[in-house]
Amino acid sequence: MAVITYREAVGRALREALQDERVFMMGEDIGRYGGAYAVTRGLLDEFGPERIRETPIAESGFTGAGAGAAMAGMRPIVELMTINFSLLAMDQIINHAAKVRYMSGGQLSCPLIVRTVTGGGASVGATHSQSLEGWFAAVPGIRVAVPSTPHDVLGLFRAAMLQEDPVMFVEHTLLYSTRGEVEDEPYVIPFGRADIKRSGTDITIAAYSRMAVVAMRAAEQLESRGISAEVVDLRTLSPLDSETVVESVRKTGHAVVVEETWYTGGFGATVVGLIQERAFDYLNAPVGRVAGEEVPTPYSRYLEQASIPDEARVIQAVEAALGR
Amino acid sequence: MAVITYREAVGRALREALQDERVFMMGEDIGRYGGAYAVTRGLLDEFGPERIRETPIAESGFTGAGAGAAMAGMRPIVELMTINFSLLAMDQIINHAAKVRYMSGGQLSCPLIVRTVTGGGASVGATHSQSLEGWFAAVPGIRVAVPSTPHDVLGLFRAAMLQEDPVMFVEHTLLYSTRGEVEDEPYVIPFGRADIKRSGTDITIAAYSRMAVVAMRAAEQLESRGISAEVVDLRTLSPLDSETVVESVRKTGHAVVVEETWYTGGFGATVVGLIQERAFDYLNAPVGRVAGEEVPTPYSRYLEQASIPDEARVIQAVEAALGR
Amino acid sequence: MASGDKLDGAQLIDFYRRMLLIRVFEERSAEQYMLGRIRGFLHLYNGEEAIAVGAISSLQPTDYVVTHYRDHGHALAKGMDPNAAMAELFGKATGCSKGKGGSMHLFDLEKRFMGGHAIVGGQLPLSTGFALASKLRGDGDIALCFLGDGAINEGEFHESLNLASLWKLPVLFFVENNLYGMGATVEQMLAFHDEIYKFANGYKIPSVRIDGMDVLKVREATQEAIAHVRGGNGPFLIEAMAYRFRGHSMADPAEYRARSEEERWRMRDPITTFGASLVDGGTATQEELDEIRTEVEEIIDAAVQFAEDSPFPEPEALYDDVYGGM
Amino acid sequence: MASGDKLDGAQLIDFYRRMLLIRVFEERSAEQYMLGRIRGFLHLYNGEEAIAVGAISSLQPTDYVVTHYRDHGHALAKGMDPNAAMAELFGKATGCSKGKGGSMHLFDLEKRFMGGHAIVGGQLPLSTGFALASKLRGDGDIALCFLGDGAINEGEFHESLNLASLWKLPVLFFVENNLYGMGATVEQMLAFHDEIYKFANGYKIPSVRIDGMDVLKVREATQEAIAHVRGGNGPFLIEAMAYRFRGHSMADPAEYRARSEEERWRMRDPITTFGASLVDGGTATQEELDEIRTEVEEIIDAAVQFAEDSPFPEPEALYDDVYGGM
Ligand SMILES: Cc1ncc(C[n+]2csc(CCOP(=O)(O)OP(=O)(O)O)c2C)c(N)n1
Ligand SMILES: Cc1ncc(C[n+]2csc(CCOP(=O)(O)OP(=O)(O)O)c2C)c(N)n1
Ligand SMILES: [Mg+2]
Ligand SMILES: [Mg+2]
Repeated sequence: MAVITYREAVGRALREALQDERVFMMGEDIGRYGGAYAVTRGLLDEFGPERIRETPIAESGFTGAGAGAAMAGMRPIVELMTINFSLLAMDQIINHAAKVRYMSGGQLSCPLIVRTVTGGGASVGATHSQSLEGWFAAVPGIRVAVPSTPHDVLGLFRAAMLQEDPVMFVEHTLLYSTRGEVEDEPYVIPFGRADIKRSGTDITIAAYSRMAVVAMRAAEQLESRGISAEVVDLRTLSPLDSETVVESVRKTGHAVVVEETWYTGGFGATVVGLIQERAFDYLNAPVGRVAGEEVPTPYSRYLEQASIPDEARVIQAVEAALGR
Repeated sequence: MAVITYREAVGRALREALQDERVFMMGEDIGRYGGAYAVTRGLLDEFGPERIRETPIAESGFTGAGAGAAMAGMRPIVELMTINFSLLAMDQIINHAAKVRYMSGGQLSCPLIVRTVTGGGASVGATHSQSLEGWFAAVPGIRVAVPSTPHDVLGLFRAAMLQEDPVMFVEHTLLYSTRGEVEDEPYVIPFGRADIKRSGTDITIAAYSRMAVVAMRAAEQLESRGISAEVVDLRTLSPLDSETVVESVRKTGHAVVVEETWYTGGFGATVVGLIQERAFDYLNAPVGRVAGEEVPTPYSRYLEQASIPDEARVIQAVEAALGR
Repeated sequence: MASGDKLDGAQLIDFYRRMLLIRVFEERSAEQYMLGRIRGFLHLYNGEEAIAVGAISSLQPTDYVVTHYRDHGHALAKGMDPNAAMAELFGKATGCSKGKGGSMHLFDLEKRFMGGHAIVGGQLPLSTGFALASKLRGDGDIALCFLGDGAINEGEFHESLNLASLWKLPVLFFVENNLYGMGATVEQMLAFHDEIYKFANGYKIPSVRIDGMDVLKVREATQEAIAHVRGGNGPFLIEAMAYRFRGHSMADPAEYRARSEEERWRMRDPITTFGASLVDGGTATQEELDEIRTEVEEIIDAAVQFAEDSPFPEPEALYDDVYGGM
Repeated sequence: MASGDKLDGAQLIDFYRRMLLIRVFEERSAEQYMLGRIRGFLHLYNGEEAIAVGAISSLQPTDYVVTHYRDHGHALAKGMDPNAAMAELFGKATGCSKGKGGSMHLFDLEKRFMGGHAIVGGQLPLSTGFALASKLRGDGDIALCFLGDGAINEGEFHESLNLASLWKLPVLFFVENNLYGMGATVEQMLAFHDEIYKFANGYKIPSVRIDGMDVLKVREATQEAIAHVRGGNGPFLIEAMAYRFRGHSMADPAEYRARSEEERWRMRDPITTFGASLVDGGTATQEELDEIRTEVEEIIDAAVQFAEDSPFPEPEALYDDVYGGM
């Protein structure tokens, strides 16, 4: 067991992946710069410029090149510097990478990994603070992983490398410096298995990525108020492990779903829908939803803080759901 | 009162809009070709090439040009031939048009109308059959209209022209030839007012765009089975009139939400979430969801039909919700 | 013979046969479309057959071909079985894509025909990826990427040509300039419509403009381009001037263009002119050509029959091939 | 005097003052960033001040300016109040964008400074829209669009230059070629890195490359370009060679470039060299320049004080300005 940072976990996962000759990386400033979040530091020296490929600032072009290389049998890992810039690569991901297997009747496949960074809280304004992973999770043909701990980063990335389809591997900007234990022996966390990060009996809190961390902190505080919260970390949005969530709610009878993106259209609503559909008779109160405020993320620090869910809002929603 | 087609309603709305000198149109093949769906036929002759501007096939470029012109005081109407191609213009719409008011502290505004076409059912395959309007409705700063009848097209387009923010005006490929009555005197349908297209007492069916038409047909058939369904047509996804939906459910005690896009991540989940949150004590059964099958839309006709919700599936969901 | 390689009579006749196969395939497709057996968008390649045949006949079997939605010609030229192609248009389970792709999304992995992509310009980034894969593996295959004049409008054209040149990728960009997008002319779409091929030079990509109605000229230019590309010198761009004899798709009566313009181009029909030259040059007799038409018609009629007789996909097929490994 | 227009001593001194205002604004910003009062990304324009001042001083007040996230220089040169700019960096309610935009998203509609856009290349389509609005109204205003060498990589560069040329839009594209994106060099990003300006000619857009470290050369070239653009001849592109003296953002120690390279460029500092030329030419004395520095420092110190003293936005402001007319 070693304690490493989330950033180091990504780096380790990439180094492991690069042992496979078919794997190479492409992205903006992943070379000498070391990546905008210092994740790829050192890789250029270790693996050379043929495999750690510095790209032009052309998201559609190089993501599509990754998709093509994947269709031709390689295992490219493309880095989109932040998920905000995926808006420029949407067509290649959604209309090409995701659909080619189906549209070719199963002939082609596109095992492309797109690593990217989601979330707000870094004071970088509305164009740089969005959480768009839910949109990709909606598209059949794509897988989406959203790890919240170094342990999950490593296990999920290994699973991502085993997929035969495009994977959006979505890291969180504020988690890179968080630390956690990882096992030494190589473990894999299969996609589609939510993780009960904390068990409890009074209410289920379902969350993912940084909001799973926020939910854990909220659960600790709730404990001191005498509320036993079970925290379910979804870990992958596609496939979505609704089973684990629904099972938990059947046990607790209450639920709150937490996410960072906007309420309207948020992925959490799908989870709410599944819970009320499959645990209706177990629910003692409406499923609560905690999501980002419905505004473009403001730069100014206190405004920004107010726009992103925090422990206090999770606690409030939990207490509301429990009628306290 | 005249009976006109949905296509004619769009044409009439455009002609009205073009009376304002600040209005001009841009898009692919909107000129001599008359638009891919023959909606803009005749406009070039009537208004000339300065105002009916044939563009290169460059969705990001000309949508952004529209956004810029709107910021500079014009009232551009941009046509994206189908909503599938909006994937190439996402950045300009979401990171520029939608955010400029907020990010400029209210100094700039972007009254840009993007007209586009959604939906499947025309045997044009997975890349051309998506229903992505819900994604835009999730973004603060954008308005989204999704008319289901010629009457609503006209009234909502007039309202769109009164907005001071970007509007996605989303037409449906299979509705263009449908007919309906429109009043002669100029009426406006304000954004954010859902329409009870049919009142009923046993169950609420919430839908929009072509699925509102499907819901109406299902409701007719349900009537003959002794089920009185109330059909609420959302008409705009942003703003979303959850009040009317929730009121209806409080009355009927049952609800089904119908949409054409994929279940996971679908906009309908947000509606389900709102219903269960605000009408929890009135609900006698889980809110049902009817959505597209979770596959890229297949070309082959019977497969495609099976992938898109139809009356039978709505009826089935209604009966399930009512425990029949 | 203008061509850089030595072509014998049999090969020339084979080009004729290939072009005719495409033509007849599409004539029959149009009929079946009118009968409602083919649905959705059907974009015919009529008039441009010399390009697919001249270019693709110059490739190795393991070279990649990728193209747009007007893809029947490229698919057949790369060796796709006409039965599988026609069945795909019919949406049948025996189609190359099991009926799921349709006319705009043909694929044949075994032949390295990588689609059939219906988003204008979308195939360009993919083509650089095929070339990159080949280059990284060092297996010597190149990618041939067809695109319309309209695809040049898209930002992905720029991003892909820059990347290909920067990384010296083995990709041959082949512009089929048929003067129109849908209803818009190249003049309406491109500031540099009169010298598209030269535009490539801005990226330090060499290029040439050729007559796309002459299969031998196409072949000659392609072979020179391939020598450059396969030689490790990076990409090349060919602009072939051509014309689609029919509307953009079956739904389009092409009212935006003059009938006289159409007539002028039809006079240069790549199949009839090439056939006439074969007869004039003594390579084939008219009877031999007629016989080829009969053979080709039999093949295509059989393909129509095959498609007609094939079953639609089973309902459960709806959920197949969304994800792999399941 | 190299400039096409007649400049008197007062004007020359004013250029010096304007460049210095930007420099000092940013020096103070960097300090405040280290103190944690400015957050997020802060991209300094150090070394490139001659471009903003030389180019923007050539405009009419109603001309539009739009740029990227490295926008302090352009905003101040277009006349933004330093108090409003600094308060924005502090995230205060008195900021030009009420604290909502931050350093990367400065706006001043009254001055027709149209932002501050943080998505690389995103400002390019917008700039064609400003120009189109002006052209449709016939009001004679032009749009000046700044972009980095990195923005040329994006497809929107292609789409926007084509549209601007095709429609003869009154837009001046101004490339600030500072040799790097973030850590990537132009050589790593552009196949045509050595002749970016010539690439514009492919779109039939005339262009010129200039020294971006010399405010008078920038002004001269801009005036010629503006004459072309305002004259109804369509767009023009200027490539100015420059260098950012600091890292890409405050977070970047710029380890990817040689200190000797930095030193070489710092020798050509556009402010000190211009100041020296003013003294050498007898236009100003060193004392006068020192006095200007003192004045400028007072203005910026006051701006910092203003920002510091200003309130943060009220919590309710979170929901303001999402939609209009409400
Ligand atoms: C991104 C995108 N925009 C628009 C369309 C609609 N569309 C289909 S074909 C076409 C014209 C393409 O013209 P060109 O590239 O010249 O090819 P051609 O049809 O002439 O062979 C258009 C606009 C599309 N399929 N994809
Ligand atoms: C679409 C997009 N991709 C990537 C980034 C991250 N990024 C910010 S600045 C930058 C480099 C831009 O370089 P250049 O255009 O030369 O401008 P400079 O910073 O040198 O002034 C990158 C890659 C971004 N903001 N937007
Ligand atoms: Mg064409
Ligand atoms: Mg630069």
